[in-house]
Amino acid sequence: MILIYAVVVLMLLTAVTSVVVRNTLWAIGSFASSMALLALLYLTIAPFLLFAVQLLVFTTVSSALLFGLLRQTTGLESSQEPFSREWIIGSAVAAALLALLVVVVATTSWPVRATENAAAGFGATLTNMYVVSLAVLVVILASAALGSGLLLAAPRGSMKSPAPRPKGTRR
Amino acid sequence: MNAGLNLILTASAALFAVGAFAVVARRSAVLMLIGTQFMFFGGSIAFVAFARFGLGAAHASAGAAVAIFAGATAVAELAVGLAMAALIYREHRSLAVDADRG
Amino acid sequence: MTLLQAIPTTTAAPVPLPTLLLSALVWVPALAALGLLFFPSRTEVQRQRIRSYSIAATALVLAFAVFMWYGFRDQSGTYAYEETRSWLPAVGSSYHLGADGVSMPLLLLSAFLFVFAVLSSSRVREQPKEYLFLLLVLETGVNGVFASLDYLLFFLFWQMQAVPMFLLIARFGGQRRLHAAWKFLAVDIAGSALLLLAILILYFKAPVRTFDIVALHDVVLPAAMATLVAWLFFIAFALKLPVLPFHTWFIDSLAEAPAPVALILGGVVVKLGGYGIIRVDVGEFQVAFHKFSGAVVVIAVVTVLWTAIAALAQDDIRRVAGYVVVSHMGLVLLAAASAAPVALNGAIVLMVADGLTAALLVLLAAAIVERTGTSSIRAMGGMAGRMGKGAVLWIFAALAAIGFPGLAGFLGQLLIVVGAYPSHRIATPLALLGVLVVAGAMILTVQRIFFGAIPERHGRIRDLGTVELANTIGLLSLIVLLGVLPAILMDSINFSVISLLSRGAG
Amino acid sequence: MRTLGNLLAFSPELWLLAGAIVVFLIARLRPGGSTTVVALVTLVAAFLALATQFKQTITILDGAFLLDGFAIVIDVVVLAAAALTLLASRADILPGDGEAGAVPGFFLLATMGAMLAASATEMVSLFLALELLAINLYVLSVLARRGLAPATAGLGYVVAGAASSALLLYGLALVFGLTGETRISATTGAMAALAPNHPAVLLALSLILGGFALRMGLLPVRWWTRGFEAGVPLRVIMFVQSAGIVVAFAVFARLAVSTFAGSRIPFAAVIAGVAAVAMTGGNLLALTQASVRRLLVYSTIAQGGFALAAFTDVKGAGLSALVVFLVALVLSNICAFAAVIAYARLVHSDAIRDLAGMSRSAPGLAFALAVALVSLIGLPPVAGFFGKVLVLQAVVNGGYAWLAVVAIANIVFAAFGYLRVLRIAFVDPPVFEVAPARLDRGIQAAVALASAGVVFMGLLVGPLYAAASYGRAALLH
Amino acid sequence: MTLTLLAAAPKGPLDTWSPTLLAQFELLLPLIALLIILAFTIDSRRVSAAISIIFTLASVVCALLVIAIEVAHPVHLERPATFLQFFTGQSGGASEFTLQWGVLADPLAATVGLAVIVVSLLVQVYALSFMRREDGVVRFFCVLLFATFAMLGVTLSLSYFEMLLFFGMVTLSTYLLIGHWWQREEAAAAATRAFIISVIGDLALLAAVAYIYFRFNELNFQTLAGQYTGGRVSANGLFIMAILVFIAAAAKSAQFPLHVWLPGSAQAPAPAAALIHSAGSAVCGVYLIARTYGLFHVSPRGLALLAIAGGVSAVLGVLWALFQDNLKRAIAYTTMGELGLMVLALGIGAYGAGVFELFTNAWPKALLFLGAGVIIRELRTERLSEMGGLWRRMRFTGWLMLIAVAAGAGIPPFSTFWSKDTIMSKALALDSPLAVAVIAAVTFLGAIALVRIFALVFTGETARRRRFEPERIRDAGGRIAFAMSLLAIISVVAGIRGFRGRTDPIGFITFPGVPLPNSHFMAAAAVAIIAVVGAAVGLVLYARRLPVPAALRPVRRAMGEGLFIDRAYQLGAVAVLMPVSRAIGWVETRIVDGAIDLVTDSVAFVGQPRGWLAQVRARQLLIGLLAGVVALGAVTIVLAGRVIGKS
Repeated sequence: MILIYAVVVLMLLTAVTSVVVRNTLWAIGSFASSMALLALLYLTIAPFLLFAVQLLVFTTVSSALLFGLLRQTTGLESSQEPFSREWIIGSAVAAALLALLVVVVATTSWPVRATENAAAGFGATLTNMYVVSLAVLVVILASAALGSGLLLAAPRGSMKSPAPRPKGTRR
Repeated sequence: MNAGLNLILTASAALFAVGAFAVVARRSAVLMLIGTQFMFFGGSIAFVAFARFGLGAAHASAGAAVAIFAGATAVAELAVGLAMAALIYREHRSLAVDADRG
Repeated sequence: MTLLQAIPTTTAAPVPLPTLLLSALVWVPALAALGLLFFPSRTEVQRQRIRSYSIAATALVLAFAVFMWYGFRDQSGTYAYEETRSWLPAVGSSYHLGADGVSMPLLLLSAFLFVFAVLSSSRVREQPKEYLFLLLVLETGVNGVFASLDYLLFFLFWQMQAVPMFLLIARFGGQRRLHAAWKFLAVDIAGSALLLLAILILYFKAPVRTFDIVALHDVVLPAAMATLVAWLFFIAFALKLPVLPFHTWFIDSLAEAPAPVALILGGVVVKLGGYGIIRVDVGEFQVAFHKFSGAVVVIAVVTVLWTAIAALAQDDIRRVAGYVVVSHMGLVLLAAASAAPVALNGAIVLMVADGLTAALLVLLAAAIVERTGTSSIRAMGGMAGRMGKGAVLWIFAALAAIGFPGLAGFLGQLLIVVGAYPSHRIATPLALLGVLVVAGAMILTVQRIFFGAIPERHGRIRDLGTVELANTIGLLSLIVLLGVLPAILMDSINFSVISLLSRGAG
Repeated sequence: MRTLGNLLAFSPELWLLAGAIVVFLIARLRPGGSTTVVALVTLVAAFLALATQFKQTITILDGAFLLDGFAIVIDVVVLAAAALTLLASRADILPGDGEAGAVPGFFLLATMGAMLAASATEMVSLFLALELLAINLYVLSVLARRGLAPATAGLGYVVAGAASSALLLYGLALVFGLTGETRISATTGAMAALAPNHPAVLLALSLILGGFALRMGLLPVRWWTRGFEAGVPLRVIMFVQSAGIVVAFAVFARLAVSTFAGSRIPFAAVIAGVAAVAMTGGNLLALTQASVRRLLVYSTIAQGGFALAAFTDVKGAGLSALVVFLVALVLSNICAFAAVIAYARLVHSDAIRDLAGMSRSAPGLAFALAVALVSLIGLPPVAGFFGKVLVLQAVVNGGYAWLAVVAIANIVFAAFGYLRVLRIAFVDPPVFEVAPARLDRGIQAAVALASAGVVFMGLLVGPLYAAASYGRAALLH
Repeated sequence: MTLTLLAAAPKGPLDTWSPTLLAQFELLLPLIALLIILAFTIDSRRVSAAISIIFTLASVVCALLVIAIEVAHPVHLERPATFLQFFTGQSGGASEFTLQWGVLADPLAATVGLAVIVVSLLVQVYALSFMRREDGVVRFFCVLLFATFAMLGVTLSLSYFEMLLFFGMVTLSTYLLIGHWWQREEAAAAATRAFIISVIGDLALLAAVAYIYFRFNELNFQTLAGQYTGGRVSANGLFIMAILVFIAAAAKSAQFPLHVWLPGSAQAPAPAAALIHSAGSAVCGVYLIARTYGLFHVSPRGLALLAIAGGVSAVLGVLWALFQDNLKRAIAYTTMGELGLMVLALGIGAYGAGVFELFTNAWPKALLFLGAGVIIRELRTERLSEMGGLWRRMRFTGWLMLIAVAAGAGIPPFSTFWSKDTIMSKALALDSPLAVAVIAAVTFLGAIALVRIFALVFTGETARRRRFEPERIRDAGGRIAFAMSLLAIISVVAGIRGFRGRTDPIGFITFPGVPLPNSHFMAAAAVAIIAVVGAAVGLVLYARRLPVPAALRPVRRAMGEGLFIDRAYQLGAVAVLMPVSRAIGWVETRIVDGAIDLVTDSVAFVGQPRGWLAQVRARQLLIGLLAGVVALGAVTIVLAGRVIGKS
């Protein structure tokens, strides 16, 4: 239990730092660390496979993507100083959301099944019920990759939005 | 009432809210996307928690499956979004969403 | 004067009449409009061809109408020329047309007036094709409203006449045409919305899912609901009528629209409101309508007096005509409120007569404005010396407008007074007062426009031309004919009115 | 395992996938190849494949997917929308767009996602199908047109879409937590057992509504920056505003029927409130627009509110009304967008004031636009009227007369906005000397088909209503 | 004399001819002439005048035949010849409301019709020469014919409805006659005023028709005559009907306070004025009362109303006539006096006498106006103060005017003497001193007024004015002289009463239930003396133009202005109605339109393109999304807790 507490708290802390810190590099770093902590959390409460996937795939891939973006772009000191208007509004909205969720989620007495779980194996489920979903997931990832690839493959300079001479001449 | 369940649910809510904050308050595309990631994972944590402690134990694997799928889609969206961000950066030398006042 | 004694004892089975006539009456203009699209309109000759083509189309409609009229005279109170075709079975709406003594005179009126409108449209120079197209579509819409016995169809045609009217005003009107057109549209949209709301409430509250007027008549709604629906219908139609304080759209539109369009607007379109009130409120919701007929009477009398007085000091000749029309429609409303057979006879006669009179006034006003270049009465005077024919015709128009004995309006007003007096002892004399003020206003216009010394700047205006004379004298002869031989109209109206009332009461 | 054999039920989706792959290959190997035709052929093939499954109900994988009548009806609508979009799309390709040969492929993938979502009956598959649709739309919104504006708009769209996906996910999680079921149809019993004011259920409903808001078109995405050439291409918006909306409502219909309508919470009241707000706000926004594109997109908010209002009578005739309304909405939107695309190609602007003189320079397009707008207002006899009438009927039967009044008021209110457009198009003197240019045949076909559909769906509303009630029956089984 | 002759013939065509048919001819001939002139658009004044005169002559013959038949036969109720129906019977409307036109030929109609048509004929003959230098002569004759037709229609009308119809036509004809010289502003204004006042009367008659029909379900005079007493209507109801009918009559024949159009009618050309005042719209009001006398007869209050109104109008009329400076206006006010006298007579129950007064008064009145026309034409002024001394220059006209004055003043043995005598005797029979006093006063003052006119015009010296030389004055001659002398002859003999019975006009025009006044000598003597004395006083007073003492100036002015009642009306119209109308116009343009424009403009304003709304940026979108979700969740949870938690 203590472990869970610690992990949760750490995860939240890293998450907060990642969203408030000004330097994007630090932000990404703390994001990755919070992902890792999330993996740890999964390890405590979920099948091992999830932990592995989370730790190995998601954390690394997303961090890699972010760093890849960083490599393309330079000078990432966020021009946005803290406690600007957006910050205030955003924190207000987030606080409201947090309050609502926490109040509901924490006060609700969630129904609990008496007997401990005798569920089918995780992999079995994945290959039985979620096989189509897996296929769809593959398609999703493929189209995402293809799409981003096509996007980035665009030649520079073609960004100027083309404005051909109007046929219609204004009276 | 289950302490562990509610604790983790609270955590997921907090993560969700943190992500929301990032999405709303930060101007940089990277941070916004990170925020969406957090929101996604908040959702998946909730799923997992329910699958572990709650009624969902009927198919505990469902939660994990959701977690995996959600994470994967999150990564996919992250990829697309980052590609766009890069695209914008080429032109605009900034990662701000709503950069141009159109 | 009770109803029962008035119900014809022998209701002879209607003679089987050739069907499709009514559809022809409704759709021939639209088809002609479609055909119009294939005419070129570059040279003046082609434009002339277009005009004569549309004249032929409207004349054809008029021929149909007159033919139907003669076939119609034998009919007792049932619907004649009835047509029922399945249209939208899903929502329970059918293509149901029919004419009775309430709608037939108005159909005849619109057929006549559209002929006059097209005849007098030669002044419209730019884009005569679009103009005549819209005019023909307008005729389809108007005739359709008069002929349809299905609420959905009714609403459809209601829209169909509103849109072309808006476009006609907005595209071919005077200087402030857009302002007028927008006001027209605003009021029309509001009215249509209420109309649609009423129809939908009726449709949803009725146990049978149908839009058919005849079928829905037998449906008994809860009293409150019936009252609500009757109110909605009444407001929707009253906006069109128009009543106080929503009549200004009409005044503006009449002043801004080109003469033929104004002719149709004042002659036919306004009558749609009166027709709707008589057909729907009096005919279908008589009991519910009777509950608030007091309020209706108040509205009617206020409208009559207000507009009559407003006409007195009005300086714009076309607006004077508009006020007179509104005041007459107030009388019609009074007649509708007192659901007495005689009064309703009078209301219908008055609507027809006022349609002809409004047309005459509008045409003459347009001629005068065109000659003097101003619509301000103050700037005129002594015209009788220059346009004697115009003066005589205007005097006749004024007399017809004030319901002068021997002219069309007189019998209508007389019957309304005779019929409405028993149920509204105070309102009717007040309405008479309004008639008096209207008389004063009209006769003042005669004095101000035609009598006295002529300003020298109007020294060389010319008298009415041949076309104008033909139109106005044609209208005038109709007015006189109706004034001295109303029997041709009354015989057919009376049965239908009585059966309408008896159905409404039952 | 036992239902794995039913995977053949996915033949339309597989056709679409194959077509997409072919399109991508062509785009890669032979740039400039007419991939649109391939995509259209694929759509036809998919439709035929779907036609073989009419009037069937196929359960797949323990109910992860369910191809029932409702799904089939929605699929047909989606396919039709995609086909019309692709037909119209060629005219929307500007010279500067570069070779967008791959774009139809993404259209096909998006269509596939839409069809999957229409038949998904389990949370995970539902979520994934929606994500497939969403991701492809993200890509499309930026890929279809080069430019900074589409990129920024697309990024905003991505972030918003991801956020709403997360909301949906969280809402689903709560439902899962309350019922322990991921099969939507299985949640009914557990939900019905909960208290009528159970906070978690209400929160879940709110979250799910929020997650669908964007996809239902209840939220205005900022698709555009300046001008007509710069923004996200109209064909993408057209697809989002037609197929995307239909699918979103279809999925929500499944959730509503099985999960919320069964529970004891005041579902209809919540829906009614949201619907009223959406109608009014949407019209308010729509009236303030200066370009037809924005007018249409914003007015779709109000239309979405109408569609949502149909849920107040979800157990009754509401769903069939919803289907009819959605069909009318799709056709009208496509008709309007196609007309705008075509005319914008002539005058290179889609500002409302630049529509002046449209009736003279392009009477056909003007007529189509008029038909579409009239249908969007909801005037007889075109399809929109009956959609609105049926929705109002549902609302009245559901006992929300005040909502019906609000709806009528909104109809009137919207009429002003639309009629302003029509006035400019038909009344005002032209501002352009439009050189009579030959329009692309595809978009002509699209406009013609869409306007004909709008008109005939109005005149022949009977069969449509029959199909709709078939779908409704399948959904309520 | 003619009456006696015709009565003497024992058997003849008169027995077989239908008076109704002849009456229809009498009615329609002027109309036919009018239609001929209009149809062939004859613009030669001579041809049109010839046509109209010929047809009128034929009509006169018909009128004579009708009256002869009526004399030869006892009063008979002949089936009304219906020659036009509004509701035919077979429409089912018959049971509702049947209206028909027809003619009703009875002694009353025959007598008045004779007066109308003869005066019209003579006026036309006069006008043929008089209007020679005017333009619009054809129009004038057309209007004359129309007026004749309308007036005959009134006299021969069969039912209230038909009466209403022809009342309207009379209104129109009066309007056109007065407004004949439309170039003159004052003529146009006078015409408008006459029209409006008459329309008041017509509308009152319309209301009367509505009410009477509502009560009796019947509009025919003869059928109704027996039903008034049937007790179907309360006394109040009858009184209301009487009031309405009286208003109609008063508006036509200038009873106080609806008299204001009468002096204005002096703006009409002399022949037109002659027709209006002697046999035109001025008398058709009295005729209406006589025709509907049964209504008043059964309601004493109605009779009282008649008596009072008539007396007041009579006294005021003659009083005002004394102070007019305008020749025609002076004559017009004397007409008002006479009309008041007639109404008074009808009010006190002297039925035949009232109608007889109407008959006898017609001729001198016409003659006065025709003579005034000649005088004005020669002197080229209408102001009495500028006249005088014409006796030497216009001897013939002078004689005629003298006859007219005498006949009008009631000096025996001229025409109105006999009628006044009968009225007086009725008053004496009633022995109501008030009535006697009023009649005496009216006779006296009327004599003074008429003689004043004669004296001011013919005695003394002709006033010298610039560009006017009295030497050029020519006496009347030719057709004018012919017409005037014919009128003079008639006005001498018109009052002659034959033997008792139907040849006695008073016995001829009877109303069932009204006893014939047997005129006794005292009345005759009184009237004669009063008239003669009045004439003498007038001659003494005005032959030597006595200067008006300063004290009386304001009185004179007030009287000359008709006690400013006319002014008051105009003030009421101009100062009240017009501002109200303008206010209404203001309200409409400012407030009503303002409201409607507010709606449309607000919609348009809402519809204005707005950047900040059009450009929803991603952040705002996200804020909206999340905040919306939060709000929705919170609201629903709270509300659900509230509502459902309670229940």
